[in-house]
Amino acid sequence: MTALVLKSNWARWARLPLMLLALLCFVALAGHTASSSRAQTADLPALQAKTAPADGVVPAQDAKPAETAKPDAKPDEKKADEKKPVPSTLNAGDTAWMLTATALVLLMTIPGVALFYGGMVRKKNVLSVVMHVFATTCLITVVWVAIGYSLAFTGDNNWIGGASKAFLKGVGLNTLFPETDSTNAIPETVFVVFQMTFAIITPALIVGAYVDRMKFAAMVPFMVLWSIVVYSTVAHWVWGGGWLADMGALDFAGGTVVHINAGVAGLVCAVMLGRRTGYGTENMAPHNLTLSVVGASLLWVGWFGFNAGSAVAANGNAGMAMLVTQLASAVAALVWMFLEWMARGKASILGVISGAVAGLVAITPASGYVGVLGAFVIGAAAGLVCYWAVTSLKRTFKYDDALDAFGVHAVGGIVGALLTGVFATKAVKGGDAAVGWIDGNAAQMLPQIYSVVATVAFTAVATAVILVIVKAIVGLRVPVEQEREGLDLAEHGETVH
Amino acid sequence: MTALVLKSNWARWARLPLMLLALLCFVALAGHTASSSRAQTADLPALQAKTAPADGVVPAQDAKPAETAKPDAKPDEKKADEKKPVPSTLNAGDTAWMLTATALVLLMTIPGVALFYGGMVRKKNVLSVVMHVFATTCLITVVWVAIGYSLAFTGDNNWIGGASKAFLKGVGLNTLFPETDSTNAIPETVFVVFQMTFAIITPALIVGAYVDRMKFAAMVPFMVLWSIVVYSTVAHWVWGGGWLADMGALDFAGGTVVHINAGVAGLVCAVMLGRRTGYGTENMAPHNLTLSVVGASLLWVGWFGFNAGSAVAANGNAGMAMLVTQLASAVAALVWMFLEWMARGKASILGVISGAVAGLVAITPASGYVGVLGAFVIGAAAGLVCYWAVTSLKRTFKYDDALDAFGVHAVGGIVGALLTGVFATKAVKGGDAAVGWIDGNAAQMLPQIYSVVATVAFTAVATAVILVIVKAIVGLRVPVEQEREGLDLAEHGETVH
Amino acid sequence: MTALVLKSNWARWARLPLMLLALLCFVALAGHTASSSRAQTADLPALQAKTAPADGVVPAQDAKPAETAKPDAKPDEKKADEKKPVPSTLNAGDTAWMLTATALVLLMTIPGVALFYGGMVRKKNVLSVVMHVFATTCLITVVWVAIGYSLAFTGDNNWIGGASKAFLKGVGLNTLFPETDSTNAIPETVFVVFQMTFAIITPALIVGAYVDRMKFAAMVPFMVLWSIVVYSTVAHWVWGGGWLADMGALDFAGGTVVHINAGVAGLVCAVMLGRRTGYGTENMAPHNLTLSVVGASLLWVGWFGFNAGSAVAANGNAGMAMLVTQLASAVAALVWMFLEWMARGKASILGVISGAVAGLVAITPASGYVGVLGAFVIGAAAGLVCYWAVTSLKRTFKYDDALDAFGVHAVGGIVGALLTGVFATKAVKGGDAAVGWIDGNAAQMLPQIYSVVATVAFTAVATAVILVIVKAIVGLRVPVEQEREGLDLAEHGETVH
Amino acid sequence: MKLVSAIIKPFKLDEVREALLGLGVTGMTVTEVKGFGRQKGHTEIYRGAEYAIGFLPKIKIEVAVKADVTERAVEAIAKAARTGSIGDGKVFVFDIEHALRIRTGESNDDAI
Amino acid sequence: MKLVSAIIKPFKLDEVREALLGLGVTGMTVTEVKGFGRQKGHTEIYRGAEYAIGFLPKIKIEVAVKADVTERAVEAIAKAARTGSIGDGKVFVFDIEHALRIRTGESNDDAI
Amino acid sequence: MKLVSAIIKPFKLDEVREALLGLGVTGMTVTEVKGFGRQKGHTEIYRGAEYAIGFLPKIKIEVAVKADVTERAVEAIAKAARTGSIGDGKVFVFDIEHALRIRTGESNDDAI
Ligand SMILES: Nc1ncnc2c1ncn2[C@@H]1O[C@H](COP(=O)(O)OP(=O)(O)O)[C@@H](O)[C@H]1O
Ligand SMILES: Nc1ncnc2c1ncn2[C@@H]1O[C@H](COP(=O)(O)OP(=O)(O)O)[C@@H](O)[C@H]1O
Ligand SMILES: Nc1ncnc2c1ncn2[C@@H]1O[C@H](COP(=O)(O)OP(=O)(O)O)[C@@H](O)[C@H]1O
Repeated sequence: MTALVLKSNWARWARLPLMLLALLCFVALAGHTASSSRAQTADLPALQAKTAPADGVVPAQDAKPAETAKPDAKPDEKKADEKKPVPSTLNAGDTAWMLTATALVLLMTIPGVALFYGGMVRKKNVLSVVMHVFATTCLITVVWVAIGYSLAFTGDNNWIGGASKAFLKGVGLNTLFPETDSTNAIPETVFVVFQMTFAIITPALIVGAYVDRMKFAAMVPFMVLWSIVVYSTVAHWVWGGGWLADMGALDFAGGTVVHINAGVAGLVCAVMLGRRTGYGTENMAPHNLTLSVVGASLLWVGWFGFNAGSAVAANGNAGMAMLVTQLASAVAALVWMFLEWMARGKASILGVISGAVAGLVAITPASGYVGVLGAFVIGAAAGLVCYWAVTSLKRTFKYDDALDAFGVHAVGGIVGALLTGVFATKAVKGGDAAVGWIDGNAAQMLPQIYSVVATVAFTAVATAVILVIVKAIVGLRVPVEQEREGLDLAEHGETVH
Repeated sequence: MTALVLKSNWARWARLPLMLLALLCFVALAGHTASSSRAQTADLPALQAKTAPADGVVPAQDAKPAETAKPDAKPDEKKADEKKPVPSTLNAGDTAWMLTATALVLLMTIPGVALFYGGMVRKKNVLSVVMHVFATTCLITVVWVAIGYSLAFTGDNNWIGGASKAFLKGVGLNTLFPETDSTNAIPETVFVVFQMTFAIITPALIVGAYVDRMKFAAMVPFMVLWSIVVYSTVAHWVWGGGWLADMGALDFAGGTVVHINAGVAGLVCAVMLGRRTGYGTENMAPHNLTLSVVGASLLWVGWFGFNAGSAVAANGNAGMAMLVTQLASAVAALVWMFLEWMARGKASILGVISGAVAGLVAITPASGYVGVLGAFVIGAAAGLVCYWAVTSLKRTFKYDDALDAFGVHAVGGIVGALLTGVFATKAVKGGDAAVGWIDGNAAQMLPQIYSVVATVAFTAVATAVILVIVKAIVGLRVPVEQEREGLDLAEHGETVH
Repeated sequence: MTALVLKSNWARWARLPLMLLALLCFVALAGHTASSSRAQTADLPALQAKTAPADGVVPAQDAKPAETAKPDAKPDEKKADEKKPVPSTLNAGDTAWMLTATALVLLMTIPGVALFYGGMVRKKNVLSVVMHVFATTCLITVVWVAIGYSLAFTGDNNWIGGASKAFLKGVGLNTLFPETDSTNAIPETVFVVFQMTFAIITPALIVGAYVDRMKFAAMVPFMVLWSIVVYSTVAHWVWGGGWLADMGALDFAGGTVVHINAGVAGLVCAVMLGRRTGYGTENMAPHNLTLSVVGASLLWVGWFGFNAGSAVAANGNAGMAMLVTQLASAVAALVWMFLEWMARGKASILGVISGAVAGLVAITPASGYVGVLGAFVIGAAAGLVCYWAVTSLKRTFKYDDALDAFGVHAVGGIVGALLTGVFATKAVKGGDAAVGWIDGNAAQMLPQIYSVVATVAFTAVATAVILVIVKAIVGLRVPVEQEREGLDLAEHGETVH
Repeated sequence: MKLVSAIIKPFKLDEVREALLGLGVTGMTVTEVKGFGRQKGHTEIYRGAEYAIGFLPKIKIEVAVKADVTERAVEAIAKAARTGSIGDGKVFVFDIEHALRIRTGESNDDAI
Repeated sequence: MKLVSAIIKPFKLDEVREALLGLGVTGMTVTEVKGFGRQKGHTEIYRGAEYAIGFLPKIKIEVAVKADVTERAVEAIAKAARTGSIGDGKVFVFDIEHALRIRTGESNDDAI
Repeated sequence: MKLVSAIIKPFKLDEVREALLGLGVTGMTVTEVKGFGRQKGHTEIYRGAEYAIGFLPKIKIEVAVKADVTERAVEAIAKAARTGSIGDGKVFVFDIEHALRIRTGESNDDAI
């Protein structure tokens, strides 16, 4: 009876996304027919020639990949000869590393985040958690190809990206990133998928805040909208040549774009959905921390792809990023471990892995800019501050950020973003200009602070608006009996036997 | 008592393979002594000189690696100067990617397939499943070195390969693949192991069809024979310069060789072994879908190595293959998810991961040839058709393909092989010639259909014959009491506590 | 009550390491301020110029990376022009592979070893096992950066390394390994982290011997001391230009440094801690071999990074190392499987994975030097001898090496070290000089035997001394009631529900 | 002495325990069981296969009490475990012939 | 009322349940137990170690019935659970002094 | 016949089984249960949250014996299960009205 009601109820909402998918496919078909007919006439040199009009335009620090030609761009003919951009050449070594890095970052989400979170909930909800993470992976893949990549990485507007590469129009077999002036270029397809894995993990991290109570039918539209509206926008600001990039904010691998973004969105979800039924009275202990350890381990290993991959080359930058990543993670884990040991008399595995992830989060924005010293301090600070956030802060404000998406990712991300301003150094970043405070450039703190504040504010508001919309259409929270029965059975008709 | 009888009984059959192994080692010893004495006299330039007599022979599209010199080849002296093959040079970037791709594909089988399948059986049989997969990995490794690689990739016969590289005779430190005319060559050892991982996963996929009832003592000879007789043969047809390659059949990463092959063999096993005891009446629900999600995730991530690795280079082809792989998988997963949601009122995690794997299977033959549009359609078709196969088709014909090796791999493989003919395009494959129907070359459908029909027919017959032989010698199925007790205890004396 | 006592008790000891960590950070700060001020003045060419005084020094076979300038080195001016070392150039392909290999080796420990061991203990101790492995990873990361790398890879003393690179002083963005004369160099940071993953897995392997009874509070100082005193020393002997390297001992990827070292230390722990309570009477069956299979699989896949990564390049050596690794592992697994099948009537999954790991261990020292034949024999011997060690040997001497760290790693390592002397061949190692017995150089057996004996003796004594010290300070073993309750709850306040 | 054995909904365990402690009961034994009754189970769907699960997770609480407390114990349990919806469970009372505390050797009423 | 408690082989659960439903019984409670008896266990082997496992997985079904149904219930269970091979299990009958349906407060025969 | 039902510490199971076999008992049934009593539980800590776990793992052994063996069985169990420290558990004895061996149909004393 109940099942039947649900069925028809949900089926109605299921139809919506299916139609959307069909629509997407149709648009893809249309778009592609157009673009591929163009592609057929254009062979490689022609394709590269398209970029010629960009002559004289000083490439942004964060070079936008292979823009399609801007018909209105007026080449400054005087400078043409001196600065004519040379088409890039593909570097197999760099490409090899970026293919690998992409696989590693995907590994972080499936099964990494799925297991990290899945092990921490009660047994009756574990499948629901991995389902949310896995389905998010699928949804964002399609969204990213359809529009996300274009919104993040194209367009001249400082605040919002363009649609010129929707459905990856113009991204072909021989398109390179960066398009010009590099002998270390990689196929743009690789760049697209590498960036896609970042777009995937970010909403997947939000799941940790709202587990055990959000409807699957709410999660589907929420994730799609959030990725398009929030993720692509912030990514554009920081990496796509937007205003934060212009301002000189440093975020090597996604401290703001990924972690602050996801963590704050998680907090908004936790608050708007309300606490889990039984929170504070019932036993909600993690059902299987072995799974969480596997998840944390895969996060750690995969983070090499995340941070060292953000060098977009197999070079000294990548090596340095890997080193500081490893170090900060270990230091943060140890700091958390010893703090807990002193405070509670026992060091727990959940503590150690939480610390490791906090360290990884905090070193993310800094990983291309700081050395051994910076890694030590950032790791230690992340361990300390995140420990405080998930124990004291959460208790004080009584929000139910179930698996500490906010406490670890937003808080750790903020620690990292600010300390990047302190410890970034030209010795690691390369170049001659002073970088962070430690180099004497205290002014770097400003863009760091701006980027934190802007991300927090924008994400908080936009996430809340999206939740309000989704709530109005499908509702956000499962009924209390379903929460009690467990979401595995109630929402997915499956259970761990 | 029973245990004792079994013991002596099985020990008898265990002796056989051990002797075989000893024999293999002996032959290896003999063969290698011969070949290594040769190798010792031949240093690098000499080794490459061996290929000189191949002058003037137009290399097959699927260049056979480093053939040992054919003493009877008559160099066409007139063309010699124009077409003299240049020894290849090793490319470190490509090699780096192929080493990685090999690791990724191995990861697909252990622990990927082992977990994917292991999570779907009842708890009493999980160890048995992972045992079959793990032992298959070990067995095929030895078989591939001993003879499989040679049978697949050497010899001039269109139908069956040669034994010239048995025990990897002639494959040395400096042997490259391809041997000549490439500046993107990789060590042949890397090619051998990369291909080995394909040879390993194919029989491992069969396990899904016959779980819960095949004797371990039957599986050992079955897998060995099947790999030699069926796998190497079909691989030779498609990739080793055999008749399907000649005909121009497109199979980038193994849609026919791996998936149709394994899926059909699985169906034959399922039918010849009969249904599981209690099928249709007892509850055979998956005992732990968390394991299956981990398995599916590792399959997905590893598939980057499978498909992008099949470019045998870190270049634009690899990048494009990775992109379409990711996309098709996501689309298929979503299609399956929404179909199930509409049909049954709930979206299940088993459904989503089944869809993802179906998409991965279907994009496999197409991955080097199709673009974003092709990936969308192939993914959607795979989700749709495989969903129908594992729900309606299986129910109609009442075979017990327990974990849907046929329904996902054979059916998905066929969908992919056919749609490759439709969506393959020169824009992605490179070159000037029209490729698939979408390029206007409707004729490509023929070799695609031939390759499907030939593989299905050959595999079905050969698998049946092998099963009959194995049945005559050791029997195929465990006694019904052992099925009831669970194969973990009955067959392996172990259990999950 | 008990909990409270423990709490204050442990907190006391927890304070110690925290202070140590603080101290480390302080020293790091100090050291780095010094070194980075230097680094700031020195740009790339200057950095490389530092090595100029090394002119004329014949590089050791195991070239030490980027030594800081030795002020007292007198350049032999006559030879200067002929042998002037050329600064190395970075190879992106090799770097790509080494970044990947590093990720793969880290994967072996977390989650590889953690799961391999975790699945084999009783359920009440699984979190304790993964905690020991994970915490070891964090501790050794810090130790390696602080002093371990420097002790292993710098200094002219044959027996003990130097402190010149403590806190990675002088290891910067552009430092390469090797520093000179190579066109296949990688960033030294990558080499540091690659070697770090070896330093991590070695103590993690020891955990298998002492599980279920060692205090966490004992493990922390034990691992730190052991890594500094034992691991770095033996690594220096073999890879850092120490006396075993001088003597010509062959150990490609760490048969002595990693496996014999860890296995013998494990045995000493097992003996000094005593047997588990209930050993021989209570059921101590592995609680979940599925976890162990996942662990073994990740070990296997990760071992590609371990062995093929030890080529420190993406070339034919790496390819050959991958091939023999795969083969030896499979052969050893099959030998163990068939032996057990004959002896006990059933082939077990624990047996197969134990055999696979034994094969991987034994091929480790040989992997850059032997071919297919050597891999066959080494695999078979490892399967046979380790099977005997963990069944008969252990039973005879009644030590409780709980998860066979000694029986698999030390015994397999010794088999491998000795057979490396037999099967190493110039056909695989490259060069013109005869290498192993099979090349006619029976004399190679001597350094192989020396290296085994020296490692066993040194490790045994040093480990015992460290244990005595740790015992005196914090005690080694948990009380028997805690053993009974399970270490997860007693030591970490967590449990698998 | 009597053994009061109650089958209840799992999430009511803590409330029932508190109710019993309120009566001065100092011990009880709990077992995870599966119950079949008027309350309908659920359906699990796996690809093509559907399994109707008749059995639902329940908790069995067994508490030995002195004869004169029996009635109050039964009432306390019933009150604490009641949700009013189907599947709330049953309470059964059995006679205990003999009881022993292993640690001390005390018997019968002293043992519980 | 009586409590019929049967130890049976796990794979016979569905048949026994059907048999009981056939008698008009509307509820029962099931527990996973381990049984030791004449039926031999199995041996697990892990590397060097062998463990003889005496205990085998069994299912305990407990069903409260009105006194007059007891005999038929026992027979129905026994018939459905019998395979004829060793380890088929036992049926025990206990007296229930008092029964209560928590949801409604009904007592004794009305409660079951 | 009587049913002797004992709640014991898990690691005492093997000893208790041996003791019962020594009396000529040929079968028994074992259940994993959780016990609440004077013995204190433990505290689990997960990041900010602490859970006091009152219930401890225990083993319930049920053995049906002929009436005249009851006392010896109770004593044997108590002796084997005793550690002297808190939480050793209880033994309860119930009356069995009827017993049946499913395989053979034997009744009462012949059935156990
Ligand atoms: N005759 C019975 N004998 C034993 N247990 C029973 C019996 N009837 C019900 N139960 C137990 O009581 C639980 C609740 O019964 P149910 O009929 O679903 O609802 P209600 O208790 O509201 O009548 C069942 O799940 C089962 O465990
Ligand atoms: N005396 C007993 N008391 C309690 N349970 C018993 C007793 N004897 C047997 N059992 C239970 O009955 C099951 C079957 O008994 P067993 O002796 O193996 O075979 P059979 O029932 O055919 O005589 C045992 O596994 C155990 O659970
Ligand atoms: N009144 C009771 N009814 C049922 N079981 C009880 C009762 N009292 C104790 N038990 C069981 O006996 C176990 C041991 O009791 P406890 O009070 O901890 O120690 P002791 O047996 O030494 O007095 C408990 O864990 C519980 O399982």
